[in-house]
Amino acid sequence: MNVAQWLLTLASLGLVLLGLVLVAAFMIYGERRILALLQDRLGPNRAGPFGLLQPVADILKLISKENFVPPFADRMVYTIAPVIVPLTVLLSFAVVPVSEDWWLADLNIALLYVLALSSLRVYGLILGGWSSNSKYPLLGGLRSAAQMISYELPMGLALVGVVMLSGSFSLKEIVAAQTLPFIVLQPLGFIIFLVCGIAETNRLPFDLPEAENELAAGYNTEYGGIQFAFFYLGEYLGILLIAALVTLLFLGGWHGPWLPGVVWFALKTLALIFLFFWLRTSLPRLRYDQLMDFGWKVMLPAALLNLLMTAGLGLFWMEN
Amino acid sequence: MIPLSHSLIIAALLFVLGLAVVLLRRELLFILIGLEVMLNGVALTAIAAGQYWGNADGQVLVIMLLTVTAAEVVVALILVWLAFDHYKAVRVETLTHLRDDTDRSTS
Amino acid sequence: MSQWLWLIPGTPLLGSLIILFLGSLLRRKHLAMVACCASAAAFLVVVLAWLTEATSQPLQQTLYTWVAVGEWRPMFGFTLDRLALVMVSIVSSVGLLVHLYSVPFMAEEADQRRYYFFLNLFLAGMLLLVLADNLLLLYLGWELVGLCSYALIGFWYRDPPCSNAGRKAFIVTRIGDTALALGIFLLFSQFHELSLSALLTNATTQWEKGSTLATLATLLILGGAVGKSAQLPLQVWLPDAMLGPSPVSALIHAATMVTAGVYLIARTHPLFELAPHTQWLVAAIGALTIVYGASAAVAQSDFKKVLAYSTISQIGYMFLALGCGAYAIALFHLTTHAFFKALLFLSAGAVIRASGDEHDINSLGKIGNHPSIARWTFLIGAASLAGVPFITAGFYSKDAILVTAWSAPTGPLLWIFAAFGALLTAIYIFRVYFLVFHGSGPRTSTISLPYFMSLPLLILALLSIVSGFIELPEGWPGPHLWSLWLADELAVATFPPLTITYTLQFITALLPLAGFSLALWLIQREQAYQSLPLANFLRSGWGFDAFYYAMLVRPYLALARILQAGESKEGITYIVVRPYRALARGVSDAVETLLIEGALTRITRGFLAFATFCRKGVEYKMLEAGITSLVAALRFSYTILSTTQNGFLSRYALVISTGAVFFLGYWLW
Amino acid sequence: MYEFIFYLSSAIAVVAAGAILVVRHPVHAALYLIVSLLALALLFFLLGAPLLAALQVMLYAGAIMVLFLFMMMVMNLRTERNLPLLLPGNWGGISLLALLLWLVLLLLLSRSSLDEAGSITVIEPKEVGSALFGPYLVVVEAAAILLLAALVAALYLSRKGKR
Repeated sequence: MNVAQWLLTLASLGLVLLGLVLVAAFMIYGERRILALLQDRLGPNRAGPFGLLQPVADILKLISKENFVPPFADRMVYTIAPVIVPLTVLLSFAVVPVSEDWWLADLNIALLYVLALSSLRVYGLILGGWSSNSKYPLLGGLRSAAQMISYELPMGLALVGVVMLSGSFSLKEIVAAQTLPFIVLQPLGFIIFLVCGIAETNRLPFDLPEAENELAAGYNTEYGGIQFAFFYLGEYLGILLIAALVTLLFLGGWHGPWLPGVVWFALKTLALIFLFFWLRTSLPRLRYDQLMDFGWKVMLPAALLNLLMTAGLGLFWMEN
Repeated sequence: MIPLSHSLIIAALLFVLGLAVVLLRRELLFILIGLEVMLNGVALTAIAAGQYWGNADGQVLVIMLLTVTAAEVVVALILVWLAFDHYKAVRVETLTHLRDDTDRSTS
Repeated sequence: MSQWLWLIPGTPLLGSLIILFLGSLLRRKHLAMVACCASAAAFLVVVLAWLTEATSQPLQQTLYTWVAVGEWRPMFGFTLDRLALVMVSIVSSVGLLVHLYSVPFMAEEADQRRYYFFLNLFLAGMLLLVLADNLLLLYLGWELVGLCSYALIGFWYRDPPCSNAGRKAFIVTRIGDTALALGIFLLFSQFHELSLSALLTNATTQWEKGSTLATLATLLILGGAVGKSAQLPLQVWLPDAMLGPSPVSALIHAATMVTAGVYLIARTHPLFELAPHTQWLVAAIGALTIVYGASAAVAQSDFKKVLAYSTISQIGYMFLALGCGAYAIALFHLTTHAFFKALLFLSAGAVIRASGDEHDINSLGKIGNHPSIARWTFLIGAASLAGVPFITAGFYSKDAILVTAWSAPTGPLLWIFAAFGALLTAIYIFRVYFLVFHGSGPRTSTISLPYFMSLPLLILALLSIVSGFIELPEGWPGPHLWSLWLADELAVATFPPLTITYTLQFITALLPLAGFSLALWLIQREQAYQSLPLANFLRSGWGFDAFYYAMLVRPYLALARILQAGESKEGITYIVVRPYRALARGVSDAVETLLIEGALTRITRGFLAFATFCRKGVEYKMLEAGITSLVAALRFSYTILSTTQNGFLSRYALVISTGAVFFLGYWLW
Repeated sequence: MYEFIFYLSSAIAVVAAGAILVVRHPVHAALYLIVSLLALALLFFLLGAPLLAALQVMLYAGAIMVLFLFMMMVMNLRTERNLPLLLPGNWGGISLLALLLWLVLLLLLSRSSLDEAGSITVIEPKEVGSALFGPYLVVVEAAAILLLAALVAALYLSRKGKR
């Protein structure tokens, strides 16, 4: 590789990063508008036309705030923790192909890579909660640890069905294998993955780690300014990632008639993001024990059942 | 490319450092963490050797190592927690309850 | 057929697994139904085996390689030859009947799930034991039945005697099991093979007759058989095992598990033929046990214990036959005994249950309110056990054993033992019958048994009579189906010349009648002779329990106590000082009494002074110093050694790592 | 480039492992262990074991270490008194470690056959899978039993009050 190629790669990486951050920022705006719409009110509409400059205003506000570290906090860990969340998610996007031609890296273990990074994301919440050295953040961190472990397992198991059908860990090949979207062949796997994905991103009805009315703001109670922005950014990037993954794994990715692949991909992802927002307005929060019970006693057996059925049917199909 | 001996030296360093933690630190949690470091050294050895011979045996060994570690960590952590709950301490000096007390029987 | 062999132990196992895992979903009734269906399925498969080619040639099925260790690959395989077919038929048929009987018998119990689980598991284990084609698998079944026996003896484990009885059975049979395990190890170390057929062929070709290894191996196997079959000297567990439910006693402790030892010896009989000394020992143990069990049974007052001692004694007959090389006849007696002893136990269970769990035969007679079917079936069983001539199965099998014992080495002696046992057998069983069923109680025959209880009794009663007719005594016209059929696999027994045979048969036929009349004579004087010291001795099972307690348990406890006293001075006092003091006192007392009346008063006084010096001086000065230094030495070594046990985790880790590093260094050099 | 990343990540792994020896707080030790694990995962990837690299992150860092942190948070430990490592009681351990390291290095450096640098063959997840469920099937079963046993043990031990 010569210098020009290096520069090109770096530039495209920078572009993608910037694009992702912008998408996340506008997701926040979109969520606020959609929530308002569903609740029959207006939402942010002052900054710019239709309030479109609201995200810019938000970012400026958060950057300009003081970056305060509480004296009782574990300084090093407290500073590192918020970075972990967006970092792991952004790294995951490296292997997410947007269309047949648009991708950054085609790793042959892409799915494992994504799972591995998503299991690292929890450290941001745990360490943020712990290092604040205060009551509610600690509880939030504990909850997120327990929740992550409980929902990661069925999530991974639900993916095994997809891997079995496509015979590859590479996201590109998985999409290529979907002449028929896997949601048809793996309805149970789809549901499990979606539910666990919502739980992984700590969205309602699974947002126990930051449950406002029990734990103040959960793990990020003590955080403010740019560090808080990082947590926020991580959360919305996480939604984006899960939506993109569901699209790729179950909804046939960029496959679709007439329109170019990128558009299909974007449409499907946006629809899923809308689903996330919709759920937030519609569902109440689970109780903590219900959450754990649901994870271990419903999702895990269902995922195992899905695995067993897929393997059995696959074997049957292969032999005949 | 990397000679096998370099991987093995790194593994040996990890193992010895882990053993150092086990032998020199006095907190149960540190000892557990030291054990993990030792296991990592072993895992690196297995992987390096497996790749050297070009077969999957080394990786299989490491997968088993992961399983054993998971089982060990779960049980060990609960035991540490119970010890902490009972003695309010996790330092090994205080956890010598099973020692036969020399002074008791000489009276 | 051979690909369905696994179903025979498989169906009860499946039943037990269903009960274990799905039992909480089932009702009580359905638990019993599952268990019965499982055993009925096993029985059906056995019947199918009879109907197909199993009778003509051995069937073989290998399921899979159990474990693979280098060259050695023991298979999970079954063999169904004629010997196994006989055993399998007995086990599955009696098992099925006992399952049916259990349905009403256990209906009121709380813990039926556990009961049926273990009962089905037992059946699976026993069938596995019988069908196993290698010793490893056989040992698996062997241990499985031991476990189930333990669990079922202690079924009412909240009652301390019951759980203790279970524990005792487990520990005592463990002694035998250990011997058997050692025997298996020995055979494996010699032949690197555990498959029964290969093992026996190898042994017969490589070992010469009477070689030390053969004797040792057979002795170890005999040890296992003696433990499982409750023969002398490991018989102590069986009488206590009667605290379990009666169906369990009938199935496990009369018909099947206790005969596993007989089966084992019959299965490995080529080995025993290589070791004549062991074979003689088998016969001797059998003969002694016959008399032991029968004599102890005469004095028992517990209904079921009479039957337990009777089982011990009857298995003695089988051992006697095995020892005389008459394997087929041993198996014949095993079969008839399985039927009539199961019948006796089940009838006894019905009587005991009807009288409100009363075990004492005297009280049972006074209550006198017994189901009439149980009475008649008990009588049939008793007649068969006593060997009432011509009409009962017990007569034919026992007669054959008695006759064939005569022609063995030291045969007449063995015969005397066996004949005496036969006489005692008739005495004790008719004594029980008269005491229980013709006691002084008011007699109303209103109690009727449930269908499920009476049907097994009737079937077993029928079998107790007709199963003898397939093998008429030697020298009689009529069928000899049994020994001819088994002749291929088990050697044919040798019989004495015909004249002697007829004489012996005549005597054998007379013995039960004599016993019957003696029993009638005895029960008139029940009170008087039950208070004799001899009766007490017999009632305690010849004092074996007390003997073992004194010889094994108490020294063990004393040792534990001494060790508990530990390194302290008191402990040393306990071990050294007290015996010394007793000795010194004894010596000085003896000196005193010897010399005080003599004329040599002065010398006496001198001796006395010396004796006092011995007592006082040595004891309190020298001994004190000796003990103190001993204690000091012990304490010193203790202090040194106890630093290795300081409970300090890091230190332990250090020691372990030091060892590892040492070995690494050693290996590098 | 390849060698640079390899030696860099191995240096990180070793330094992080060394840091565990001296840090005061258990949570920091666990964090250093996680760093070491991640560096090691990279080493695995570079050595041609992508599956193990992913599993190392997913299982070790993502599950086992989360458990560690979870328990530490439940116990809510205070910072321990930091004892100096060069105590008289530790000399035995230190000399033993030195001896061990010396022996191992002696062993490794004396075998010249280990110094050959072969090319890296990437072993795909598929091959590992067929090895696991082929010749090593019994080991998989044993591991399953072990996990079951650990599960039962954990359930039993964590039943507070009922014991």
